[in-house]
Amino acid sequence: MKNIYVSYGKKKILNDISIEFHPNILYGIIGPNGVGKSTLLNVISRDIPMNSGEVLLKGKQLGDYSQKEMAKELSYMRQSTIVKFPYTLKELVSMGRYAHDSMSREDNDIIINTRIKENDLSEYCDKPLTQLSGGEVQRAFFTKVLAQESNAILVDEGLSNADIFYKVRFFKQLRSEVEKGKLVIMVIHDLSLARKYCDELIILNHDGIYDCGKSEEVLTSQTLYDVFKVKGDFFNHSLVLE
Amino acid sequence: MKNIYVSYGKKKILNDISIEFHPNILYGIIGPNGVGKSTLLNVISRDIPMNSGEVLLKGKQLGDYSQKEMAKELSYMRQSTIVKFPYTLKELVSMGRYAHDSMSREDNDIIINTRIKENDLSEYCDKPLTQLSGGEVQRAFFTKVLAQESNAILVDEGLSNADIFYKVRFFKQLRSEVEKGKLVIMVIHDLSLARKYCDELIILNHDGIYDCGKSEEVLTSQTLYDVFKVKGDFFNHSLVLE
Amino acid sequence: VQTTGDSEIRFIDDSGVEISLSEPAKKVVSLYSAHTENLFSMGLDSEIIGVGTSDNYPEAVLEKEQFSYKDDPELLIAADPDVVIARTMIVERYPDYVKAIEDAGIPVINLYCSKFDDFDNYITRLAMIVGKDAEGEALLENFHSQIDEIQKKGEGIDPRKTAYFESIGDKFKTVTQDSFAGKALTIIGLNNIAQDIESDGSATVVEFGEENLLSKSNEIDVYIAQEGTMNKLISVETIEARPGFSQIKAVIEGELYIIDEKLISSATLRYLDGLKELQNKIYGV
Amino acid sequence: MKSKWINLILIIGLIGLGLFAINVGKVNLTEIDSEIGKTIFYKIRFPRVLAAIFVGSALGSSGVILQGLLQNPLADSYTLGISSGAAFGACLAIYVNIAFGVALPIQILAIVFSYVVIAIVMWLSRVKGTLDSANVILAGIIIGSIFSAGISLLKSLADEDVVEMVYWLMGNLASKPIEKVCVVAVITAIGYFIASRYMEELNILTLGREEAKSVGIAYDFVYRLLLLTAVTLTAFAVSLCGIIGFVGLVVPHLCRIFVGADNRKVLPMSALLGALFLLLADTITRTVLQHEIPVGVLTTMVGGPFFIYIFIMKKR
Amino acid sequence: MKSKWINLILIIGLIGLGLFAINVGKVNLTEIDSEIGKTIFYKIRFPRVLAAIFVGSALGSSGVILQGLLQNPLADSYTLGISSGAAFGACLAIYVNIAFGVALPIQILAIVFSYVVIAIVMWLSRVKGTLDSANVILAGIIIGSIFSAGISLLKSLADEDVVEMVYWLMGNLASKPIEKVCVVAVITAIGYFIASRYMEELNILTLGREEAKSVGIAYDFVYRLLLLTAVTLTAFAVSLCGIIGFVGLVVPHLCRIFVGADNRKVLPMSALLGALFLLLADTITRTVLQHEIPVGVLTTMVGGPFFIYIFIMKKR
Ligand SMILES: Nc1ncnc2c1ncn2[C@@H]1O[C@H](COP(=O)(O)OP(=O)(O)OP(=O)(O)O)[C@@H](O)[C@H]1O
Ligand SMILES: Nc1ncnc2c1ncn2[C@@H]1O[C@H](COP(=O)(O)OP(=O)(O)OP(=O)(O)O)[C@@H](O)[C@H]1O
Ligand SMILES: [Mg+2]
Ligand SMILES: [Mg+2]
Repeated sequence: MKNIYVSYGKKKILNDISIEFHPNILYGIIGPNGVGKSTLLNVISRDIPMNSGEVLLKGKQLGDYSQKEMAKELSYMRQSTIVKFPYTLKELVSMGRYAHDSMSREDNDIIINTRIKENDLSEYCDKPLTQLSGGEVQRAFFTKVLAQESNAILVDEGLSNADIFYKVRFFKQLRSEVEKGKLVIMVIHDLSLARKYCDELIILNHDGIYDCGKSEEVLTSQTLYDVFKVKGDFFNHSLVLE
Repeated sequence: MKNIYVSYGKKKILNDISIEFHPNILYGIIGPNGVGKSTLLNVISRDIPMNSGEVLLKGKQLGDYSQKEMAKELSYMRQSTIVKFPYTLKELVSMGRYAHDSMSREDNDIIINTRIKENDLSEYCDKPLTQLSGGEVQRAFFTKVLAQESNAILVDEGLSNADIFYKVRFFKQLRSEVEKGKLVIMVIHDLSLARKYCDELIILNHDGIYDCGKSEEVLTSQTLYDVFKVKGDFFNHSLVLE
Repeated sequence: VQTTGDSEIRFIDDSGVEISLSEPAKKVVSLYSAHTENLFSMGLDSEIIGVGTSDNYPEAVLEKEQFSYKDDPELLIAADPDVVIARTMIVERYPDYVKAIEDAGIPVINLYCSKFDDFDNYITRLAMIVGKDAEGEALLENFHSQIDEIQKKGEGIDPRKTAYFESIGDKFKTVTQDSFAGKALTIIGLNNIAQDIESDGSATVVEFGEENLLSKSNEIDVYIAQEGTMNKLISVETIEARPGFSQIKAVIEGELYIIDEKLISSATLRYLDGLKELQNKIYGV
Repeated sequence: MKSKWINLILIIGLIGLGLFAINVGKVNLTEIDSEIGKTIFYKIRFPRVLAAIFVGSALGSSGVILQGLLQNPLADSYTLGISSGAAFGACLAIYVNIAFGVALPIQILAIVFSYVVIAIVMWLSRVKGTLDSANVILAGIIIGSIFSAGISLLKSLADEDVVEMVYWLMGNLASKPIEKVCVVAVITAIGYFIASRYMEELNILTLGREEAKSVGIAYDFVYRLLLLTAVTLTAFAVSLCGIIGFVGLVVPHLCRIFVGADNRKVLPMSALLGALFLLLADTITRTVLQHEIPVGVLTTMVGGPFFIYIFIMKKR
Repeated sequence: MKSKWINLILIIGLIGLGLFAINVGKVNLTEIDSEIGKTIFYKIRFPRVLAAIFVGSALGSSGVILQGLLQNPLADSYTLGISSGAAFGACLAIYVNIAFGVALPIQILAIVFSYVVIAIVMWLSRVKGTLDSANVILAGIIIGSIFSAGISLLKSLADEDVVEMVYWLMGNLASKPIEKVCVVAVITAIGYFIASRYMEELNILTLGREEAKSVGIAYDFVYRLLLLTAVTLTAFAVSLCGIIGFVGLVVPHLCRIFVGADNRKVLPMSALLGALFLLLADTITRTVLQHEIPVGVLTTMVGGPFFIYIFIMKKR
């Protein structure tokens, strides 16, 4: 993945925002509620149309990709997903492999099982999703996204219900994907984790992009006050509130 | 609210757990995914039946309360709620007032509006819930629970999608409820916030209750390692990972 | 229903209701085509102020005002007839309609004749309503003398052919012996292949069965199908085209006849025409 | 506010149309014998206009309740097999009357079988788990289709007499005796009254069983009560005049487009609009057309395309 | 594994029952003229058994597709108005034939109108927004009920000739010419083949439009293709033998109880079970009962209670 240039304007919610994402980097997007973080990811994933502007992926217009090509380029873990049919965890993860139909069934199966194991979900393999706890469901969807093995991974607060152990594990997994040359963009509300694990942060406020750059540099006490209206500081990446 | 004694055994998930909750205290429940935190709250709220054991509320069996009495005693914010019909935010919050039908419509309306304002949601009053962002929906449900003005409030990860400003605000609101003599029990994965704002913590692991007591005393580096399998320490209540 | 003591006309209608009219009806609405046809046969015309929506014989009927039991009853009430002659189906299935008319002071009489042997009784009562007793008797006399004539011809025929009568094609249904059509076969000199078939209850239409029919392919010399409301959209071609029908002797030999339901299954004088037509076509007499 | 104005307009429209409807018909009353004219006015037209109004509002109200309870835009009295039950009862009565020459009351059997259906549905969804919409719907479809098959069976047994069952099923408002109309009117009024007390609860029920209980709803009780109310409204309406399908389905949708999802507003508007709609359709079929077509046919032929229009205009 | 065994048993059962069915009937073939016996065997029984098998599997398969696409346990060919469209086409042909004495082919009109319905439904749900289940269902009900009303209108216009329509609508498998059966067989085979290629996609579609697109599904294309396949399967089946309602609704549910939600497993099992079920029902009505009842009636009367039993046993 060479070059992504994002520039679009959506009235009210997203106003004339331009960002460039590069591979090999773990991006974090932070900002107050309702600022348009999910909207931004939805535009990149083609979930919603933009009013004007354009999104280029590897120099090519987003609209020019077929759905399958798109799936190989991009996977997306949404903020909330409703599971209507009681698919088992394994079935869900297998769905993530849909775009890789050129691969043999056995090879696909190996990847699926590896990913499930990686996330300690083996014991829930054949359990319907409707019978898992909140955190387990999130981990299942995360596993599916990883199994998709796309060049870019978008995550919208994918670990909000996971316990601290898996939160850390998530980041480690994402880090190893990034090191394989991938691009990860994640929306996150846990500022401590964001600062510690993300390479670069994009900070949105209601006017647009407040700042972006290296995590430690942009997420400061001042930012905290300007954007989130809380007083606090970071100690060893951890947010300490006054 | 005098005395709650919880003791029940549910095979596999919750095994012979007894806890006593007292008013005027903000309890936090923490523990790894799938340990049974939501299950515990579901039993207290009568969402699911227990296999054996009993829950006493003010010395009275839980089953002896009528649904309306129950609603005045207890409100519950669930981990995930699906909104099927596009009710507006205000309609949702009004539903929380259902049990208070003895009160005049105007008085109810005042309370509803106050609560909405308190949570900065006035501008979304007439917006359908389906058009709100993830964090805004959570805040809407939180407002509904507050508007219910019950003696005890259960919250299951109610602020996972809220930004840091509202997370802090949530705790302040809960604190002021506690000071009015109420009892708050909340499940939370953010250990820093849990340690900082909860009076007492109940730490669950897969064997049952690992420990409970004053927040600072029970949530230590050792606990972190035993229960969550991560290494780290707390600095000024904030979790600092190694 | 008027129940004045000195009424001249008294009988029990087919709902089992005792009818008594103080004088013959001068203004009649007939809601059933057979009633209409028979009333005309007795020489009535101007007395008939209304008929049913599907009545079309004799031609004079087409000029009459039409009434439907599916419409609002106000039209019929406004026409102010002395009596309404209906049939069992209407009385049983549209009790509200009937009640509304009766509540407006108009008697509704139920007559229905589906069996050959009931014909006399039916005509007699119909005639009584309109005070045409003599005409009714004449009609019956004419009817029976013609029947006897046809029957005599039929008895003379040798060898008798065996026939199957199709009542409802899709369902392979035939008729019972005591129905008009069933009786017709015997009268014109045919053996009914379904003569053992029994009706469960009062129905005159009974199932014969597809395989049963085909298994008797070699014995069926004549195949008669009635065409009418119960058996629509049939023709010689459609019957021949049914799977396996090319095997039936009647089909092979071209002895396949279609006859109007009104001429073979309904209680009117046209029944005689139907008998003659069939007898002529089959036996050439 | 807005919904109050709409309701006011609807009420005025309904009264106006009612007065108009009762004064027109195939027959011009001023031209005929005044005795007969009176009979037609009081015994024919008045009950009919009344029947249209009350049946229309019964169907409109029960549609609101059922769509709320089942949380499904598909839901109307067909979904739960109520109409099938009523129709089965009616057909059974017709069949038995013909076959055995007795005189079972069609209306009463229709009502009885509506309750039979809902009793089975409720029992079944209890056995299956909780009394929630998914279970109730599933049970409803199954029972409904069994009773529909029962109707087909009766039809095929009835043979030539089938024509009559078909007409009963199609539903129309002609020649209803005033006593029966009054029964339906009273039941509709009571049913509507009960329903209107529980619309706040119905709103909350749509949040789901658990959420509803949390805020203090006696879920099972309210669910059952509302279900029974809806069944009663439908059963009596259907028993009087057969099946008129489109009103209960579309009228509530239409109202929701105007006043949103709040059932407290949707219910009265739906009852009024249902009444107006059915009265209009019935008046048209009664006066304009040479031979009446079943009013249920007309409501659909008129209401369907109109609904499509609104549906498209609203965009989403 | 498990589902393979079930399918094997079903195949064996189907072959066995097929052989049995073709050798029994109201008439004992060994006792009659062998020429006539042959006719009955080849021209009556063979097409009928074949029709039962293919119509059954067409209905079973289309049920799976529709329930998946619409994500609604209520969904069957009725939901989208496909059956109503087909029935309307057939009734229109019957009516025109009677009224104007022409000879429109009933089958072909039934098929044409199924497609007309689905074309309108698809257009309508596009206009309304995205091609998702909520929109498609809503459009389907509306169009379906308009066409149902159309049927009622035709029925009331046809007056006494209604019997013909009623019989057609009730659906049965008797006396179908072998050529028409073959057409349905071929269409069913093709439809099944296409459907079976897209069952993985159907699984994923149930995650919703966005999720499905994320993993690389060409959502709109797949949705349309599957919808058309389901319509085609239903339309041809219905055009051959009228409406047989319960199979498409219940058989897929039944299969899901055994093999879970994975449509790749549900589809073949549902096709087999549908065939077996319809063949069984038809054989019973053809041989055991003194008078045939429409097979759709029997499937429901047998399948319904059986389904209830399974439903209860499964508890949840
Ligand atoms: N379908 C919609 N129609 C109208 N407004 C919408 C819709 N979806 C979202 N919005 C509004 O757009 C704004 C941005 O929403 P978005 O979901 O992008 O926020 P977010 O930054 O992800 O917030 P959060 O942190 O709460 O998830 C919100 O104020 C929301 O109310
Ligand atoms: N309906 C169910 N049927 C069977 N097992 C269930 C069901 N619901 C939950 N479980 C199992 O019970 C365990 C406890 O679930 P619970 O939701 O209480 O966990 P939790 O502590 O709230 O976890 P989390 O932090 O992920 O929300 C989980 O392992 C889950 O898989
Ligand atoms: Mg968001
Ligand atoms: Mg939980």
